[in-house]
Amino acid sequence: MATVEEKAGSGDKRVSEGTLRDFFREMLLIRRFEEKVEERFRAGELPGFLHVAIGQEAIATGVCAALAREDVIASTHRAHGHTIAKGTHVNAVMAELYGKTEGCSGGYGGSMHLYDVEVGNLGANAVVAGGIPGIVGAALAFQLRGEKRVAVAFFGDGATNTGTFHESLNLAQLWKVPAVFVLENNGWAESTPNTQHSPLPIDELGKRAAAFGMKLIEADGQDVEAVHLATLAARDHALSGKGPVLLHLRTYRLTGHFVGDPQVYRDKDELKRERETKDPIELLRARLELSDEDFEALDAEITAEVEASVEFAKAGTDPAPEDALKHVYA
Amino acid sequence: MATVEEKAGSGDKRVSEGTLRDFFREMLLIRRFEEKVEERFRAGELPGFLHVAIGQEAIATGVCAALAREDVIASTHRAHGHTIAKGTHVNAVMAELYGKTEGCSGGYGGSMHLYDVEVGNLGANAVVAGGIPGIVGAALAFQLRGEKRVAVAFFGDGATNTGTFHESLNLAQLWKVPAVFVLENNGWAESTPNTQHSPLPIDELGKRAAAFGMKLIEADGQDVEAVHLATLAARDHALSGKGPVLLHLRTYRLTGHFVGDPQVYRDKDELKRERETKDPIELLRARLELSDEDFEALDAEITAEVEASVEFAKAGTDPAPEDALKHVYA
Amino acid sequence: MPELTYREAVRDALARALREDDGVFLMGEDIAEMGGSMAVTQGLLEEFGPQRIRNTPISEMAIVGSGIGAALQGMRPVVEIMYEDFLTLSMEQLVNQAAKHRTMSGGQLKVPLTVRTQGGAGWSPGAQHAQQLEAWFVHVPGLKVVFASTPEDVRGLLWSSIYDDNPVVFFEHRTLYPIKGEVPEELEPIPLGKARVHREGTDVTVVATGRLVHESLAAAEQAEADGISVEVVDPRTLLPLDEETIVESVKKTTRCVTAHEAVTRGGFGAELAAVIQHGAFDYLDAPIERVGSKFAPLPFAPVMEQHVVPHAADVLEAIKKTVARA
Amino acid sequence: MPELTYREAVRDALARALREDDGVFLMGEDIAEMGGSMAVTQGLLEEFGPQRIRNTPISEMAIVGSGIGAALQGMRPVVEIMYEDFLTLSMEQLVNQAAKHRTMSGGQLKVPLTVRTQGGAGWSPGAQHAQQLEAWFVHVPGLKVVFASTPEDVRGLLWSSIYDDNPVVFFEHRTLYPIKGEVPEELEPIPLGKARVHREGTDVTVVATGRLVHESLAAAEQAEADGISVEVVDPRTLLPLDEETIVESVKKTTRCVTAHEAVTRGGFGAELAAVIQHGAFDYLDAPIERVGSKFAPLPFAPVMEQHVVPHAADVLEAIKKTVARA
Ligand SMILES: Cc1ncc(C[n+]2csc(CCOP(=O)(O)OP(=O)(O)O)c2C)c(N)n1
Ligand SMILES: Cc1ncc(C[n+]2csc(CCOP(=O)(O)OP(=O)(O)O)c2C)c(N)n1
Ligand SMILES: [Mg+2]
Ligand SMILES: [Mg+2]
Repeated sequence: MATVEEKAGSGDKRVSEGTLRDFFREMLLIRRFEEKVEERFRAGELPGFLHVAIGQEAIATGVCAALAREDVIASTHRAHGHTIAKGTHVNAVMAELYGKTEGCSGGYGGSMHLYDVEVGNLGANAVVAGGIPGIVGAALAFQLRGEKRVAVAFFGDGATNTGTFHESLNLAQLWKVPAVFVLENNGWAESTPNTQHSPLPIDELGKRAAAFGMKLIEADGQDVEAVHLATLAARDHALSGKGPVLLHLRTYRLTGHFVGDPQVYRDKDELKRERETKDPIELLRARLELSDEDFEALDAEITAEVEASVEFAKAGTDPAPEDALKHVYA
Repeated sequence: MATVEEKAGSGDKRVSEGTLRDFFREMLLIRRFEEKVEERFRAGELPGFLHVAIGQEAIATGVCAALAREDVIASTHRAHGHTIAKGTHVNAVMAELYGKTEGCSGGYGGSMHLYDVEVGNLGANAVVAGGIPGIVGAALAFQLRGEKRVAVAFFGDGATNTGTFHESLNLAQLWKVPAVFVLENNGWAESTPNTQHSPLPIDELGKRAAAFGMKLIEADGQDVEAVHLATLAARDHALSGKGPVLLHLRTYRLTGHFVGDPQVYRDKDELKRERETKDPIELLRARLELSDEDFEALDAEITAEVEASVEFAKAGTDPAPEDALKHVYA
Repeated sequence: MPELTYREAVRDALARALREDDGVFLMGEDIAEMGGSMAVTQGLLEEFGPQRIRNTPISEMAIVGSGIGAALQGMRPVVEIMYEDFLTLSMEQLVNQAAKHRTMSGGQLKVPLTVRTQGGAGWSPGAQHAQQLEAWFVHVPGLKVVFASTPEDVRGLLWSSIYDDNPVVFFEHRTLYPIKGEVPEELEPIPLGKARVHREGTDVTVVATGRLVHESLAAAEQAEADGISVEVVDPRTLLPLDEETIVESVKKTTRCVTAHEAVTRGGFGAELAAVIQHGAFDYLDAPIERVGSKFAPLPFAPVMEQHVVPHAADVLEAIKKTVARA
Repeated sequence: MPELTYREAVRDALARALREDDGVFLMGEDIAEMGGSMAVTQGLLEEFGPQRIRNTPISEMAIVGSGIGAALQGMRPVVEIMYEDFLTLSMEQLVNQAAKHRTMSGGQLKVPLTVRTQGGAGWSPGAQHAQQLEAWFVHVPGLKVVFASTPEDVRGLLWSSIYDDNPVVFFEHRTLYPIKGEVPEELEPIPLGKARVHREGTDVTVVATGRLVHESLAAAEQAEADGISVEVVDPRTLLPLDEETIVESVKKTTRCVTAHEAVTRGGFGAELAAVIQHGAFDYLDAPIERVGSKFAPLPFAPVMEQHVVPHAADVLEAIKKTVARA
């Protein structure tokens, strides 16, 4: 877990500059990784169905850095960032997208089913909200065994309209299991704006916690420090036995829903404004006052890392066709 | 619809004494009907699975009296009261419980599937919360066609834990359809007390409306006048175009979950206290200051009506075995 | 005769029904501005407006359930479940409510609801976006089940489904959307419950659905080259099933292969085999061969995916196997 | 050998597993103080306490889903869905999550979850409390499916299901709870995937599951009186299926009837028929007859209910029909 300092003279905490620099590096790594994914998809190299989380990197990084390795996560269709932030090497993620046995799911999962149990990633889910109930059960297992671990579910604003979400949060709160429910509220469910999918004003989606009497913590999802501190608080709360937390983070999807989405449904000016003012990487770069020189050096390093992951993936092993039948049963 | 008077000098409304007497009659009819059902079940005459709503009569009567005939309802496994109050003759209900073609569902439904489309009863449901989404759709049809009708779903506290409930209320509020969601909160889901099924304190279950920004109206479910006025307000709100209403009514289940339930899980003293202090019929009788004479005359009349329904049912027609296959398709 | 893609044919049926009948409206995720995740409903929002082309929240239970409620009030809703994998979330409403209201009410109610959905492999979607689950619904009295394989069929059958007074689960196959075919100028409704003989033949009958109709036709061409004459029948409506056409065909050819993309075990091919062995017992010269997906959740990597799902080559192999039987 | 009811046998397997293994725990609606709606879990709360015998809210998705999550962490949860009709609400978690985690993760995960449920007609419950839906799950690679018909089997199979490292959907039949049968003193695990030959015979094989095992045994007795020798086989595990035992039996008897309470159309009997006609084609002297519920949602009135569901008389009639074939 990252270093957190008490702010002198107050109960508030802040993240050390060194840690913020680490965060910056990881966020940029995720960004460059996903840009590469877009590029390789357009080049026709990547099979399947891909969703990038460009604009939402502060959440992946801020949340996962607040978790212990033993803590577990369940991710969504927009999974690359969470997976990298939870500790899977970009090589293994890229190899998965190329369908190679070296991939983090052995080539069986693909972009929407990134798993890495070793580092606590219980898998991404292509069914909206599909992973949330499992997180309640994982947290219950921790509680029953007296383990000091939390289980964390990521999901979007669109997911909060599902029955699965509702049943899961209700059960989690009822049993006070050590879970954190991370709502990545980017205001869109595919092409459907929040005004067409949730009767609550977009910034009030946190009110859904009230239906269960659940602790709500909110933070600016574009500010990695805020995300990180909020997650630490949420984790503490969940571990204290007081019950789970709904962690509501407002964020922005700065690209299409899926790679290749022409976004006909979206106001182009607004998107442009958002790209200019809400990019979490730009915001952090400004705050860290990174020199262009420093930035470019870092960026070059990261770009090379991402390039290397593509090389790694391409050099990977294709599964044998009949391997398809290998893991049906344990 | 029943007569409602403005209370002189205030915006408050009250129900006229004459109407309250009508309510009393209907509540007593439902009570005697259900007592008879219990008796006939124990005598081995009634097949299937029966749930009575003894203690909850003020809701059936108070709500349904506030509805127009064109308004529609969906009921639950605890359906006799709703069905009678919405306008189905006790003969047709009793005949249904006996599995006769004269029954309100032609003998196809039984206690948990009482239908009477003529009077706006779209059916009782043996799946908890199963009827709620249909009510959203019915209300949507009214809205699309510009009809001044409301659609009403009954359900219990236990049902508020289902995903079906959550998705339905969300959609209803999003589209502001003219629906009223009547939460009959008796504090139990079968043998499971609310403390074991909902993290919210029992009296705060109305907070679930907050998850959707839905209008909440609350009333004492044992007070038929309060229920009735609350329903009128809810109906007005729903028809005004401002959106649906969650109508939260606290009530008491003064018997077992199902007919024959020994209630091993329930504190006997508490039940006794509830029976003594929360019986909506006793409460209304006291308020109306009915003389013993008047009460007994009425009771005798009602008892005869219920007896007659048993005679009617027993004299009814058994379906032919092969009628089973008659209504699979329209 | 105009040529339409399968996608356009679906859209054409929807648009015509929307035009003709105020009671028809559409609900589903992303069907409005975006025109649906498969671009099927593109343009409909512009023509029919947001009251009738309704984007929904991600709420598959409520989508189907509210469709049921509107249908009970005499509307003819057509709801879309984006991928049939998500039908898993609406099973309760489909199976316990839509299919049963009519019987449970003793015939008082009818549920003229159409649930459109699509699925199918062939594009590396992984295990949760490509299932073929039509067999489940064939087991549910009160539902009707349609699975169309050509532009002409999909248009005529969708029309009939919308105007059917019963709940219809209407399956489309993702990889068929771009295929083209001639359709009559005027939409001709195709009655539910009538199979289509795509190709006549004398040696073996292939009963195929969805994408496998096309694979089977390709296999039939190849078999022809080897001197095997193949009849290809598409039931199109899986429930009610046109047993007569299918059984008569097998009586004539004396051999049979069933073919669908769904997993073989417990699939619709099992029902077909059970019906055919019963109805054509004295005629059968070989066991009925079933072609379907191999027994595994669909893996992501294309080589594994292709290994799991059936192709023309698998149908051809099955054809040859039946014919090889003495 | 002690005698237990089917109900007691289920309870015994649960209690022993709970005693032996801290990782085993139970979740479900009303399973604690009330002991379950079928009284199966009575007494377990007292012995094992509320941490391990957990009442849940009415949340079938979350019940199954949280069971999956606990199983992924190495627990062995046994969850109860009160009526299998309500499995319709947990299909997404069962089919898309439990069945697929292992493949999707490339073998990293296992899901040792048992989902117990029950159903069945015979007590006028109406259309939403008596379905038999086991066939759906047979179509889902990654799940195992068990349907036990005797006290001995239900105990031994439940034990094996709990200790299986895969998700098992475990069906019980409501009307079987009171039946009695001898069971070994010590619980003997019964391996999943092994059929049981209940009765040997030479003229016809009845492959039956659940309640219909008993109806078939009764029919066999009656047939015996008419000089027909009937073999009765119960697959017990529907997935994976013991094809060998079943096919060998039919090869011997040359005739076959399948029997279950579920609706015939699209039921498990279809899969059996498909497998048997394939495996025993050259041996079959008559078409395979399928016995199952008639094609209708279950009506309430007892006379209609009894008309829909199959009984010994229906099995007997099918037996006679197969035997009458030249
Ligand atoms: C149950 C289900 N319904 C529909 C879909 C199709 N779908 C995939 S992502 C998505 C939108 C999700 O929105 P949100 O939860 O806000 O996540 P975001 O995409 O914004 O990250 C939809 C509708 C799905 N995958 N699962
Ligand atoms: C989906 C579903 N799960 C479980 C049941 C079994 N069941 C029938 S009634 C009931 C309790 C319902 O509680 P509540 O909604 O509060 O209604 P009440 O019985 O108190 O009127 C349960 C669990 C069911 N019928 N449907
Ligand atoms: Mg979103
Ligand atoms: Mg209740």
